[in-house]
Amino acid sequence: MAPTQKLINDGNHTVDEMLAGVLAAHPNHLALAAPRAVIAKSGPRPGKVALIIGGGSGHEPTFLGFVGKGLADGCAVGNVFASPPPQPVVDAALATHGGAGVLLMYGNYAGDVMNFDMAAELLQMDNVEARTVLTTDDIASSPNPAKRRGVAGNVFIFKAAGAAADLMLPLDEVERIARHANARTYTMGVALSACSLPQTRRLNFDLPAGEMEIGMGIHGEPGIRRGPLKPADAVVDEMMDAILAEMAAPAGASVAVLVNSLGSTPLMELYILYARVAERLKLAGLGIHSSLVGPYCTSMEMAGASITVMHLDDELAKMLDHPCDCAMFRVG
Amino acid sequence: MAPTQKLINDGNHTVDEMLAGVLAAHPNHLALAAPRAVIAKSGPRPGKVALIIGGGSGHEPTFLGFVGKGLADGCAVGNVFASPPPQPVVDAALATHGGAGVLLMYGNYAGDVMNFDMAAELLQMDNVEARTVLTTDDIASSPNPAKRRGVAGNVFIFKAAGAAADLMLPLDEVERIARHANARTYTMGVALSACSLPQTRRLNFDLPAGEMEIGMGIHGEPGIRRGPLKPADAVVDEMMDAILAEMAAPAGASVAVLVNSLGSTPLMELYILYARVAERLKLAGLGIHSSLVGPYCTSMEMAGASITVMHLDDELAKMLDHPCDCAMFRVG
Amino acid sequence: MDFTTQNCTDLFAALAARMAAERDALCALDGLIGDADHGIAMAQGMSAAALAVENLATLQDQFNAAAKAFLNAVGASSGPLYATALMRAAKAAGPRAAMPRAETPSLITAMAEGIAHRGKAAPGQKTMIDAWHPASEAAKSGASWPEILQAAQTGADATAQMQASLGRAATLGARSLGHKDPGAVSASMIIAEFARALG
Amino acid sequence: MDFTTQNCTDLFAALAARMAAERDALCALDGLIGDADHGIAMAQGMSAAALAVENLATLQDQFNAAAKAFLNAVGASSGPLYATALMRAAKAAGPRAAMPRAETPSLITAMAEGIAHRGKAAPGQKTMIDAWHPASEAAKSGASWPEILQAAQTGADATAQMQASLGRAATLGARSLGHKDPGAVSASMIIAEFARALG
Ligand SMILES: Nc1ncnc2c1ncn2[C@@H]1O[C@H](COP(=O)(O)OP(=O)(O)O)[C@@H](O)[C@H]1O
Ligand SMILES: Nc1ncnc2c1ncn2[C@@H]1O[C@H](COP(=O)(O)OP(=O)(O)O)[C@@H](O)[C@H]1O
Ligand SMILES: [Mg+2]
Ligand SMILES: [Mg+2]
Ligand SMILES: [Mg+2]
Ligand SMILES: [Mg+2]
Repeated sequence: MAPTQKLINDGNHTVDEMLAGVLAAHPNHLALAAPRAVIAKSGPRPGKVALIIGGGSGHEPTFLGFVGKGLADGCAVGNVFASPPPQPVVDAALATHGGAGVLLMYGNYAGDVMNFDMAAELLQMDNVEARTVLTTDDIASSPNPAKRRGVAGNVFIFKAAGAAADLMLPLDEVERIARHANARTYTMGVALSACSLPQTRRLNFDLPAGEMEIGMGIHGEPGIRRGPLKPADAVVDEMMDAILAEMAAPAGASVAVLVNSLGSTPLMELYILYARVAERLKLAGLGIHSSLVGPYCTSMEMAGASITVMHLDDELAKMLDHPCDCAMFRVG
Repeated sequence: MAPTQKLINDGNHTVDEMLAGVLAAHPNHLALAAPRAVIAKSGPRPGKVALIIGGGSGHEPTFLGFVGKGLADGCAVGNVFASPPPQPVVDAALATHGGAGVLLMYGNYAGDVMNFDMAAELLQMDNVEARTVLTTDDIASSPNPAKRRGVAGNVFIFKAAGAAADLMLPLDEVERIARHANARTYTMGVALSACSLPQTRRLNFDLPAGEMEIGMGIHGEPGIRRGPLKPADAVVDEMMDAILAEMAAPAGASVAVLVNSLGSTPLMELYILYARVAERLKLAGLGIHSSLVGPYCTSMEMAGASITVMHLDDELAKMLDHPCDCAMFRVG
Repeated sequence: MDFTTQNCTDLFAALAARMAAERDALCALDGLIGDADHGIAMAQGMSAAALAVENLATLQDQFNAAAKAFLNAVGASSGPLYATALMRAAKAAGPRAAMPRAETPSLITAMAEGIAHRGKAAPGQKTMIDAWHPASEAAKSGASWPEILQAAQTGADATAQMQASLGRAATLGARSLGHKDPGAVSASMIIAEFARALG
Repeated sequence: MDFTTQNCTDLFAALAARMAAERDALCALDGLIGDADHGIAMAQGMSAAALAVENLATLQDQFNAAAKAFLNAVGASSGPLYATALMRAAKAAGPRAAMPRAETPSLITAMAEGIAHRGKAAPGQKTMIDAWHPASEAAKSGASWPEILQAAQTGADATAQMQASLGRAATLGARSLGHKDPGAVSASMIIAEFARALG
């Protein structure tokens, strides 16, 4: 099989070269506290809980694009599809914390759990209070909410926690809001193609034409099942059926929506999906408070999309509307 | 050949379904003045020159994503890769003009020229003064600047014109600034894969693995030549050599940069390209005033990227920095 | 036997069917030197035109309605070019419910002139003009429909040897050699349907 | 003949070479039920470890340096698991420049315990524990290096029949059946290098 086509130099250096580009392109937003530890130029300040996010690379703009005033104070940057080790987490936290504790947030994957737990232990040893909130929004990944993966819903969940921290709420409150946001965020995705790691440039799975993976994660892990590629409305309906059932929001409730590209699915398709998502929400009697449509949490060049719905209350709506100014994401 | 994988319903209705999704997702920014004529909810006002942009679909967020206060007042939405007919151009102009004339801006393609010229004639018949500025930033498309295609540089060129109009400058001035912006904007692109039209779902050209098209447009037209896929830095160097030679800016000059994905090339690769672009600009003694990195002007799911450099002066820098608030693009 | 509004309706139905059948082949041709959408534009345009010409009283109204419908359905390059062509055909046909068959080659001449007017292309630039222009010349010289068609087809075939200097393919330079122009190919198909209906 | 710091340096060089050679195969395995990066993690980790162990005075320092280097180069799941494993091996080896060969199977037991401690996986969940645990049991019972390796390989092979309940593959449910766990396969390769170096 021919190597996949990528605009890279050396597959082993893509993350560091990307990071160099990110820092060069966003000098007003981002700085490097230590290798692989990106921090916000404005945002971190005395008395504020520091929000540190992180995870593997290859999901851009997740995670490092969400560093900035009003959202994350720092980000630990892992290898492609690999949790960062503890050190950059610790470095980002020490460089940004304001004496009010640190909240570590990341998607629920075995590797991330182990590395961030080690980071939290190291921070405690440095007398910095560190708490952890895992995101678990991928409803396809397990019937048990606690075992679910964190995927595109991260955007909303991190956003809510970042707003809480920016409002100078204490660590208990920031943690509570983060958990609350996570509990109310529901994502499901489908993949129409595989992606490939820069080191191997091999498609990470075979997907015959005319088929799709349903319940796809964001690392090219196979989904829960494979099925024929259906029309967009039918795909949305399958995802929305699952999301609405899990969410069980009463008519009249208000939601935030994210229709996310896994990489190479273009805006044209995302908006076709969005049109049906909006119809389904209307049919369910739910109001759309705000929407995001675009590539927010990707798997490099994978084709596919995910739908995230966050069931809002006044508090969460306020957190989503709170301004943020990040390298790759802005609100307000 | 198996049909390409797309999340669509009916290939013949993708544009209208996309448009329904766009309007549903951006109710605060966009409205429909007439079929395929999208207008800004805020922005158009008495005494202001109306800026109407447009072109084929499949380049999202270009064009309709750039409608909003501070940028375009309206947009005519064509079929995939096809200029809109005159009617939606006329409809968008009539719905938004403030009595100070209309500037029509679009990329220089045979079809767009014919359709927009017909629209301008119809507007003149309605006693609305209509001028036209074509974008011609694709330096690979012809040695003769007037014959060049308009590609990703549109973002900067439309932005400058939109700012001039938002500053309530008269039509003469808005037109002058638009021409000036176009004359100072230089783009070159490469493609690493073909794309496919939703109606046919067939790749529009064959590109063997290990090769790339150099001087690629944004419609899957073949580039100026085909060559081996090279490392990212070498690809950037070839593009930057051409751009810097065309631009001939003196050391100390200031530029704006856009590293654009043609569709499925992810941010990771764009930032790797950006890192080298920044190095090359530094070597040339040029200062980076501002940068955009992301999918700004796409060819649906095509893999590849383009680099745009705009040679700034104080006026153009001011126009780029002027705030705008569009459905899919914000500044300030 | 005159060319009637019913014949005209049938002609556009045949044009729509032909373009639908050739859609993917024309897109493939356009993919080689252009943006792979020419078949879609022609199929959409002719299908809209076929709907528009139904139940109108004169040939002029029919061709004008076809022009407008084609343009609004398509845009692109083909839209203004064929809209202008069809408006010229409307003028040539005039406000009558039928026209003598012997006069119908003038429709080709009118259409060719409309395309040349709108597109400002000269023969040899590798566009649809390279099919329309020889067909028009043949029509003007009193040639039969089979001869007109032959001229169009020869012209379309000859585009393979031309280097494009207009339209999307112009950027390609010498790379456009060896491939026929999709617009010229579809033009010869359209003229073939005219020949079948009017000859 | 004792296992010396020089032997240890050679062992890590062999581990790095083996993981580099198996990188793409391990990635392909991981692609079937995971995220296709396991070979990259192991190759990067062992290559960093091999650099780190050079010119250190004691086996303990070497294993500790290897642990830290592996972790920082890799992260992922493999990073904390192998870092913890190697730190336990460091403790077992102790602050000495050499250890008797007969004692070396205790390294496997220590590493397996480290992995179990860090990952909290039990045998049967389709993880690297399914190779490390039987190898460790064999080591504890006084088995020879070939027997330890045999236990690891049998364990790794058996993961093909297991349904994952931990790690990325857990989501797959029954779809994980029929594929070996990449971490168990790389574990048996690592134990093979230990067996070759220490046996
Ligand atoms: N100026 C022109 N005059 C005549 N024909 C033209 C001109 N420009 C383009 N064409 C024709 O249009 C065809 C392409 O049509 P189409 O694919 O529908 O539009 P687009 O180029 O906008 O994608 C070309 O093959 C060529 O024959
Ligand atoms: N909790 C755990 N305990 C033991 N081994 C684990 C655990 N979680 C994952 N693994 C092992 O890690 C391997 C995957 O490693 P790797 O691909 O490097 O990391 P990641 O899963 O982060 O991509 C799995 O094949 C499995 O053997
Ligand atoms: Mg991984
Ligand atoms: Mg076109
Ligand atoms: Mg075309
Ligand atoms: Mg893995």
